[in-house]
Amino acid sequence: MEGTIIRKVGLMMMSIILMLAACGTMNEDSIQIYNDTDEDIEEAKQVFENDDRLRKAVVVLHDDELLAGVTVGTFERFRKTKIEKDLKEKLEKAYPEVEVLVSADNKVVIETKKMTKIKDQQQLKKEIKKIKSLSEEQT
Amino acid sequence: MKKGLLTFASRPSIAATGVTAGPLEQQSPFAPLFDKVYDDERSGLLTNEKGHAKLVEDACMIALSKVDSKPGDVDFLLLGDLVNQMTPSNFTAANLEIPYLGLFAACATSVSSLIMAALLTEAGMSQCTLAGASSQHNSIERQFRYPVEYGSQKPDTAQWTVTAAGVAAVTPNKAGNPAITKATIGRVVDLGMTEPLNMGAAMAPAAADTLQRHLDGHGTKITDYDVIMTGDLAKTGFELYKTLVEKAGMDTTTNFRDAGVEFYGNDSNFQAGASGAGCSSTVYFTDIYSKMMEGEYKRVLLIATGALLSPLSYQQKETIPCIAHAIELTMK
Amino acid sequence: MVSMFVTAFIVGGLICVIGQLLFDVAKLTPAHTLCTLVVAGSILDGLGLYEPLIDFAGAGATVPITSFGNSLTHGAMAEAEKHGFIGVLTGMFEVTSSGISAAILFGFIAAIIFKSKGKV
Amino acid sequence: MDEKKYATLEKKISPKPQIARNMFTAFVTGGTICLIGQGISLFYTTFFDFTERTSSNPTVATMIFIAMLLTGFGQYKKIAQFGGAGAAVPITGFSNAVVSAAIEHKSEGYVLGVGGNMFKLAGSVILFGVFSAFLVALVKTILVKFGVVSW
Repeated sequence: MEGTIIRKVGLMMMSIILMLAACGTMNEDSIQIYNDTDEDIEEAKQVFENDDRLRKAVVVLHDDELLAGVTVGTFERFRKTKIEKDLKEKLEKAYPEVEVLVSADNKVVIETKKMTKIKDQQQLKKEIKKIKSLSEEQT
Repeated sequence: MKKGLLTFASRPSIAATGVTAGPLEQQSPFAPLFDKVYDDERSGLLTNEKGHAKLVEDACMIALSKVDSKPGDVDFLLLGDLVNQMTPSNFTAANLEIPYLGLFAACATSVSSLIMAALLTEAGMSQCTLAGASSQHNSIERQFRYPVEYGSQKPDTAQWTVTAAGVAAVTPNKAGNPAITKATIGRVVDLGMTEPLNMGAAMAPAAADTLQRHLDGHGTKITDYDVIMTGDLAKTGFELYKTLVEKAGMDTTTNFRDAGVEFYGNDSNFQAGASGAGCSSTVYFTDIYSKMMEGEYKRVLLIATGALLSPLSYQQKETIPCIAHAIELTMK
Repeated sequence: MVSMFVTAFIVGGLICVIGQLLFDVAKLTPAHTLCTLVVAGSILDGLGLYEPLIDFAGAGATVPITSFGNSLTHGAMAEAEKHGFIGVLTGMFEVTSSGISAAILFGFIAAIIFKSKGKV
Repeated sequence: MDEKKYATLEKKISPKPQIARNMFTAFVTGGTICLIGQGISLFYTTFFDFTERTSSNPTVATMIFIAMLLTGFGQYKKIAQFGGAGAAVPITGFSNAVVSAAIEHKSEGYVLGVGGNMFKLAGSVILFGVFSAFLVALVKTILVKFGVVSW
């Protein structure tokens, strides 16, 4: 009787793992960019689009700060820190004078999504600073 | 080896027995025969050890009430248990104020105290002696293994210590009561077992050795006895014990029983079965005693087994030395 | 989001399977097994392998006891990076303070509230 | 019957631990506990200011609290009997070790009993954790000083 349970569960596990890996890659509506500066956002969209490790991206561009919250594919999460570094370099090359912060953390994605709806400038600045301090925190 | 053998010409009798047990023991097949059962491990007191002492004291009082005598009439009190320095037995002796001899043979104390009582009666020094042993699950678990609430996975060879006390009143020969005729003092046997969660395997050789010495020394055979019951070997130990006895050329299929195997019935919650001085003493003083009084058993051989380790000896990587004392009861 | 739950379940389960193998095959006592896993956790972090596992599995890697060893080492190394050798000592409980303090605090509160029973 | 012969006889007769079954139950129990942990950490990231990384601290504290309640009401030893390492390896097992020792030795008073025995089971985990962390961090710092490895 033992053997059958183990085989059944093994099968179930394998199917779940396959399902995880096969999630969709980037497409048009999975990138949200909120930009209230005169910077050209086309290049940022390019950076996120052709990086197939990402699944979703939310970007806020506000005077000299760019805040990007990305969600990576399941098995890419092993190299989350490396992905963050790559994107940061690319974006800094694209927008040299802008201060870039890229984070693959869930919290940042949630907060940036909320921020895209905030209208007044003051509130937006405060939020960006809060997110910056959050992501540096160790404990 | 003819040493350590005792024969009691005056055939001292077990006049009465008193057995008290804890809440979990109510699901034991022997539960109807228990004299008193508590619905709380500590029998309503503050600490486990206090509950343990009350358990023993009540058993003594019940045994005395059955021979309608009072603590003042008792010559000797022979008790033992597994708690450090046997404090529950000591506190019971303090309350009963009977001349007291503390005996330690781990779970074999039930038989070793009977043997000592028979010796005192045989020597004509005692009209009534109380002999018994007891154990309590919580106080033994926390001392020998882990705190009670700690979640460790017990293997299938683990045994559950019984919360019970069994005391017998031993008097000079009385017709109609089981008489103590022969006994064998066990030798400490240590075949290199180290796992405290498999004590049955450690105790089995001691039981086989004592059985062999009893049969050779007293010139009796397996078939002379209606039942040969070991103390608390439990499933694993009982199998090993029977294998050892069969290797010595004796048939173990008919009259071999074990208190540890039968105490909790076949409940897998208790892994291999029961253990503790309470287990052997209660089964001997209820099931065996009543069956002898009703005439079902004429002659029985009781071999209580005990593991003589301590938490310290285990941590110092010592092996587990074990002992088994045997006593023969006959109805005439 | 759902994938985090599945990976946590699988990685957490696998670490516990390793612990169970230490129980049954290596015949270690629970205390020995936990110590082995804690040491393994801190060695893995020394090699930089445990942080990616936490990124991948989330609670699946932070709940097992290996994360205790990992966060001790991580705190020590982070501080050592800034202050050199003395940082190894000062940074030790930097990251994992909540585990120990919660255990001590709740242990004592439990001792006040509860009384142990022997039922099966 | 000498020791070696008896040892082989004992090995033959004593029931072996069912390794396959135990591995499966440990996997399921450990997985479920980590699943609950993931749920709690998600709760902290959405409603409080914790990132994924920093939410592990409050999650661990909450899991320890839950394990305290389960131990106090005598349920944890049933989970552990079923799950084995699945209940001992997660942080709830560590909390169960501390809480059960504290409850058990309450009868000896708070200072000598609870205070003296609380870390009877879990103390070795902290000791070896700190010692191994110290060694690993020391070795790494030395290697970095020699430029063999970078941070």
